[in-house]
Amino acid sequence: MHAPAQPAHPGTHVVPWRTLFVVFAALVALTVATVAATWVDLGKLNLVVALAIATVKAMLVLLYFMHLRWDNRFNAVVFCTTILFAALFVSLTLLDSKTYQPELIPDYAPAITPRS
Amino acid sequence: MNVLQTLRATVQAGGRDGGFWMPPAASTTAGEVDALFHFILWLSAFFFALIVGLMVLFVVRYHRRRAARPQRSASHNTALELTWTVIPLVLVVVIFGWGFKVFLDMNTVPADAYEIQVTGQKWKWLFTYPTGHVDENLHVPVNRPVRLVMTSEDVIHSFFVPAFRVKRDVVPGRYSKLWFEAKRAGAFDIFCAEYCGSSHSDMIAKVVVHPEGEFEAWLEKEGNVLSKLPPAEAGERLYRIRGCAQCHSVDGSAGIGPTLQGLFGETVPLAGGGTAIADENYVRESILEPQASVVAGFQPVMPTYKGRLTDAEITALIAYLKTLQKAH
Amino acid sequence: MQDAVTSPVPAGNALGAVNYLSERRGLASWLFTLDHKRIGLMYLVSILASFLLGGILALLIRTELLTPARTIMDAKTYNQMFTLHGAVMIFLFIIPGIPAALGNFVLPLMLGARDVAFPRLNLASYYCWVAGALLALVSMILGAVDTGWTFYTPYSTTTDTAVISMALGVFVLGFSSILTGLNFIVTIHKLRPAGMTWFRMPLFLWALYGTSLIQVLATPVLGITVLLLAVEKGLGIGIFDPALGGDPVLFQHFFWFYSHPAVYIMILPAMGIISETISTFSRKHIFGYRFIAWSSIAIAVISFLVWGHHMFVSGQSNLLGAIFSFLTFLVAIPSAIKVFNWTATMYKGSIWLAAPMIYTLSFLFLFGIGGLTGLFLGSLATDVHLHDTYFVVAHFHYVMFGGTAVAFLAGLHYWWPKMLGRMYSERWANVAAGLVFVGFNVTFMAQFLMGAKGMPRRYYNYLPEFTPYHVASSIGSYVLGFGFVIAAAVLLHSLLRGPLAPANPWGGATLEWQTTSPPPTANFAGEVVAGDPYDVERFEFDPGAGGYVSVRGAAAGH
Amino acid sequence: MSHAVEHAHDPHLQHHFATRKQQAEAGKLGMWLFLATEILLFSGLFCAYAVYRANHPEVFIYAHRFLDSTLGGINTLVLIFSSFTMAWAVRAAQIGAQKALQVLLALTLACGFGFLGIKYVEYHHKWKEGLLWGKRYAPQSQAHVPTGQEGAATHGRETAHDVPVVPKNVHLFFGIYFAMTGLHGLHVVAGMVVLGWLLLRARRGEFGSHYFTPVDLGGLYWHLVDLVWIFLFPLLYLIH
Ligand code: HEA
Ligand code: HEA
Ligand code: HEC
Ligand code: CUA
Ligand SMILES: [Cu+2]
Repeated sequence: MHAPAQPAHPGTHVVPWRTLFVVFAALVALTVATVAATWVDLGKLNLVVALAIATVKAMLVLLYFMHLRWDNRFNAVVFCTTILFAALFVSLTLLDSKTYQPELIPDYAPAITPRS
Repeated sequence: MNVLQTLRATVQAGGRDGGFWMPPAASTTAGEVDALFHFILWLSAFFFALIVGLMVLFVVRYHRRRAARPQRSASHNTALELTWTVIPLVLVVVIFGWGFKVFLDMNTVPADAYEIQVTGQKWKWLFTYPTGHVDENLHVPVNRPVRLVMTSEDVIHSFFVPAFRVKRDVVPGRYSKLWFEAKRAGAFDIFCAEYCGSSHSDMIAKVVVHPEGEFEAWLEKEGNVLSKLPPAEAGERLYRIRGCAQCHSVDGSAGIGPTLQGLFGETVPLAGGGTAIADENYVRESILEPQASVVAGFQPVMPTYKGRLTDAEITALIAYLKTLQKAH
Repeated sequence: MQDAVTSPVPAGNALGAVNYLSERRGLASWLFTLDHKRIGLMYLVSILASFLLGGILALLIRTELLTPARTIMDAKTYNQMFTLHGAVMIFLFIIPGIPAALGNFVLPLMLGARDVAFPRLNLASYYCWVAGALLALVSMILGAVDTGWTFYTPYSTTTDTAVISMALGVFVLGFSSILTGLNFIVTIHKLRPAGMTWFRMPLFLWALYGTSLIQVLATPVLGITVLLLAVEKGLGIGIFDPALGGDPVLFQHFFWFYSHPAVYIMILPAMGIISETISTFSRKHIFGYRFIAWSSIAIAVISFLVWGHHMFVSGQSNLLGAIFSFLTFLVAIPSAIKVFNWTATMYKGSIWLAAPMIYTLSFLFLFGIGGLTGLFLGSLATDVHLHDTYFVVAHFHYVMFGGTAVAFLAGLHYWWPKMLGRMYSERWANVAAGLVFVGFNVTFMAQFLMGAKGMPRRYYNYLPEFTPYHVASSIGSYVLGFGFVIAAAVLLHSLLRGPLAPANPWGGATLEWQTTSPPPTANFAGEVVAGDPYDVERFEFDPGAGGYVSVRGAAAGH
Repeated sequence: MSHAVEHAHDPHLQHHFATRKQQAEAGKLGMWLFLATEILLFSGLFCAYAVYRANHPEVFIYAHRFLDSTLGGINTLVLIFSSFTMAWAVRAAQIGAQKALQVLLALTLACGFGFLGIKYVEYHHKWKEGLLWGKRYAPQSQAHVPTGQEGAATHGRETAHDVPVVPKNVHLFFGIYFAMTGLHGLHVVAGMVVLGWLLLRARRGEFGSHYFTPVDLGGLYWHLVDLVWIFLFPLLYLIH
């Protein structure tokens, strides 16, 4: 997997064209797969499958198109930290909003319009 | 304004309920909250005294004048540092557990609690009793768990009774619940603790704790406004407690809605041309179907009271409107 | 130091020679500068102006609260006042305060570097601040925003004030904060000099690093929060609007996901300053370097997971309440570690009560109280009672003012000679520090008391029984304001009449003291060698040089 | 990125960096940190999405049929293709293939236009049907019953038997849809500005094996825009 010409400064990787193309083909295939996955009814699993495929696609883009595979490791750390914090944000908030659903008033509409 | 007087009063209160720091303790949970509060207080006082004490000691002992140059000493000591990591850690876990336990008690409503509906709106509280009676202050029996089911008509408010150590946000679109058991008769303050606009600080009321056996009698008496009071007076009460006052003045000034002063019997200009005579039917219609004929110069924002006011109540309101003559 | 006026120019003073202030002249040379020192100085001036504005508003608030009913303004004005006061103090003063003003100046110097990694972004950050500040101030003053600095929905989406432009102002300010943080992280990673390993870095840099992590990871959420707020108000998108099936409490999650970590954006750099000053003025190596360094990172990380402690009474589930309460206590531990280590640093030192040290000691005292009262709030049962009372107001003034602002003053007095090449009157600086300390405690101790007694915050009218506390608090605030006027006068006076400053007036061991005061544009004349940043004992006062000079080579480690 | 005069020997090395490698790595780290902020910016919207989807799945199941998953799918492919050409462009810059670099950047930019064009068609349709957010939600009567061509067909599902009763608060879905795709669209526009600027510089022949950091960083940004869409597509168009 050696690149034909190395750039002037080390530390950057030239990704072979073939690799890029294979990744592209895989992304297209996975896109088709996501759409196809909705044709079968898997119940709750549908969401899981869709997200799993999206995650694989994202990994491909990150690792190859965005060079994370060859990059300084710290950049990957930055990315993973980000995802971790975003996940914590979403999950804790979700946890809370789930618990107060029973307290919601159906058809709530303020009798006194707040827009005054 | 007399600072000394208040100070004395506060110190005297020490030892009695609430102590120097807290307000009177008038509910079953208050004692528990206060105990935890004082535990954290003394713990904090200890650590604070420790830190500040050492600080002062070092400043005095090692002031440049006395210690021209520093003495050799270690620049780290893992055992020592772990000690002052672990000890506070253990202590805060204790505080956490205690606080959580009391909090769970505060959130677990006893099954036999007496239920009162609470409505928060800019800027007043309304309390609706199981009998249908509506009041601006909260009346509760002593020594009996009371459960409040609270909703808001507009923005977020927060129901706060310092003497009971309870507080809960009242969120539009939800039922917020809160319970307490008053253990002493008397009147205590209710505050709105969530900022809700220009009169946030006036959104205050009283909770009146009735002595054993007197609450039912009170409710019985107050519940029958319509039958006990002359219609016009009952109407005046309804005007205040059912939210009309929020938009309509009775002193001639226009608010969100037109003033009700001198309205009855007048000719009212309607939006889109035309007029109407403000007679019984017009007023009734204005209350039940406000959008049917909108007064010129006003937005059609009045909510309908269909199903929320009984016929008798509307009659009482009309009787009240009739008393509102223009000032001459 | 005072009689230095008559003595010859101290060694290392560059006011007469070429330095970053004098090398280029003219307005344009400032407005388009890429020099981190000049940008830092521009930030400093802007931030102090914001502080002055916020402080004046605070005094107006306190004056209104002298009596239970109307004193000098009506309710709507009062509500705008505390909104403006809170927003100015938070977004314009304290968040950018230490990192963007002092940090900008000091960070590359401490690294022995020529500049930050992205000088242009640095300038962009400053102009974002200016644009955001103007937008926010205009909407608050002309648009009468009255939501409190927390912008809770649905109040904020239904009030007829300029919330949209205010939200956009905050968005732009957030951008400014992100750019600073991003720049600092890259600078610390990539521009450390040879020999400065992570654990040879001054603790101020560790603190700035932790701060920057939060700025980069939390601020974007504030961005999306205010954007959603703006579209909610402008277009009625319904996500936070209960009348449309939306969830107003969701807004609070969004807001605090940023705003809690933000309080550590405020305190971490302050703690960094204290780590520097306490070592220098005790002439002792900092005690427990590694614990302090790691605790900065621990604070930065855990601070993301405690936001729900602002929502204990919002109807949050018991489970989440427990999680957030527990993590709140956990995040207090690294702060405790730092406090103990600072105290230990003074042990067996040779303590010099110069103005920065007076402020440092005030910090320990005030932050101790502020932090410990955080424990009352972090505990679920007591927070139910204390939430949204003046107890909270007092807590956050003790940590933000007694902590951050006082540390900011410590840093300002510490680096002032380096930045501007002049010493100030130490006696008057100490008087000011004393007045601030006393005035502050009177102002906010009274608030703890009335808060515990149940006095809610954001109250224009209050019950008469709270009058004595309010009066005491207002009187304290006047003393406090007076103290600040003196502090400002002392510093301004030094610019005109102050004795020239030597390169190292305090005996600090970090690299910034190795260059001239003020430094040249390129920061250092020759190569710099990084040693142990806390090997302060190797500096001795040299009367001939007028300042401290190194009497032996840098120690290898600690 | 600058042309610091002090370094006559290397016009691309800024004065405060010691080496080109240091400078390039600093730029890259800076870019990744910036991408981190972008992800967290979007995380707010993903959070809102998760909260409403979890609590009101019926709204999402009902309303997503109004989105055209064929157009959404095509747009996904367009963006993936543009990511591919972008990655290839970086390679071209690295090996100094000037012509290829220009063509690839132009292709990427063209994909950006294509994406926005399709998005416009979709938005326009929603606008006409009144399928808007919150207060503006005013569906035209025929929009109430999704027809075969309206996405349901691509599911291979019968619409007849499970056309549901209209759930409450359908507008919440559209609010989230417009917020997410709108913010994403703004990012596409920003990315296109960057691409246009890169293209201009590429035509002047500024990039080559010695200097390609701007292409590299611009590429990272463009890939991020793609990444976000990779999640938006199944979450908004392919709900089951
Ligand atoms: C600089 C800013 C700053 C800092 C550093 C802190 C630090 C802390 N804060 Fe504070 N806080 C605010 C700014 C800050 N806070 C603001 C602005 C608000 C209100 C916002 C609003 O509503 O407008 C707020 C509100 C707030 C609340 C919500 C109150 C409510 O609205 O109901 C809570 C609750 O948990 C809390 C807790 C804490 C805790 C536990 C710490 C801890 O990190 C403190 C740690 C420090 C110590 C513990 C002291 C030092 C240690 C010792 C002396 C050794 C002994 C220690 C032990 C035995 C543990 N804070
Ligand atoms: C950094 C943050 C910060 C600082 C420093 C302050 C400083 C002060 N604050 Fe502030 N305050 C907040 C942040 C801050 N506040 C926030 C976030 C809120 C909540 C708002 C809300 O509810 O939405 C609040 C709310 C708040 C309230 C509650 C209002 C209410 O709930 O109704 C009160 C009431 O007393 C108050 C008082 C004061 C006072 C008297 C000062 C004084 O200490 C100020 C003294 C300072 C000066 C007088 C300035 C003098 C300056 C100079 C002379 C120039 C300086 C130059 C040099 C030193 C070189 N503040
Ligand atoms: C949210 C504000 C609001 C509340 C609450 C409200 N109104 Fe109104 N009301 C209006 C407005 C605005 C108008 C004028 C527009 C219209 O006619 O619909 C109006 C019109 C009226 C009129 C006709 C007045 C005229 O000049 O012709 C009457 C009578 C009336 N309201 C009575 C009441 C009563 C009784 C209540 C309480 C039970 C009440 N309103 C509560 C806003 C309100
Ligand atoms: Cu209601 Cu504040
Ligand atoms: Cu917090």
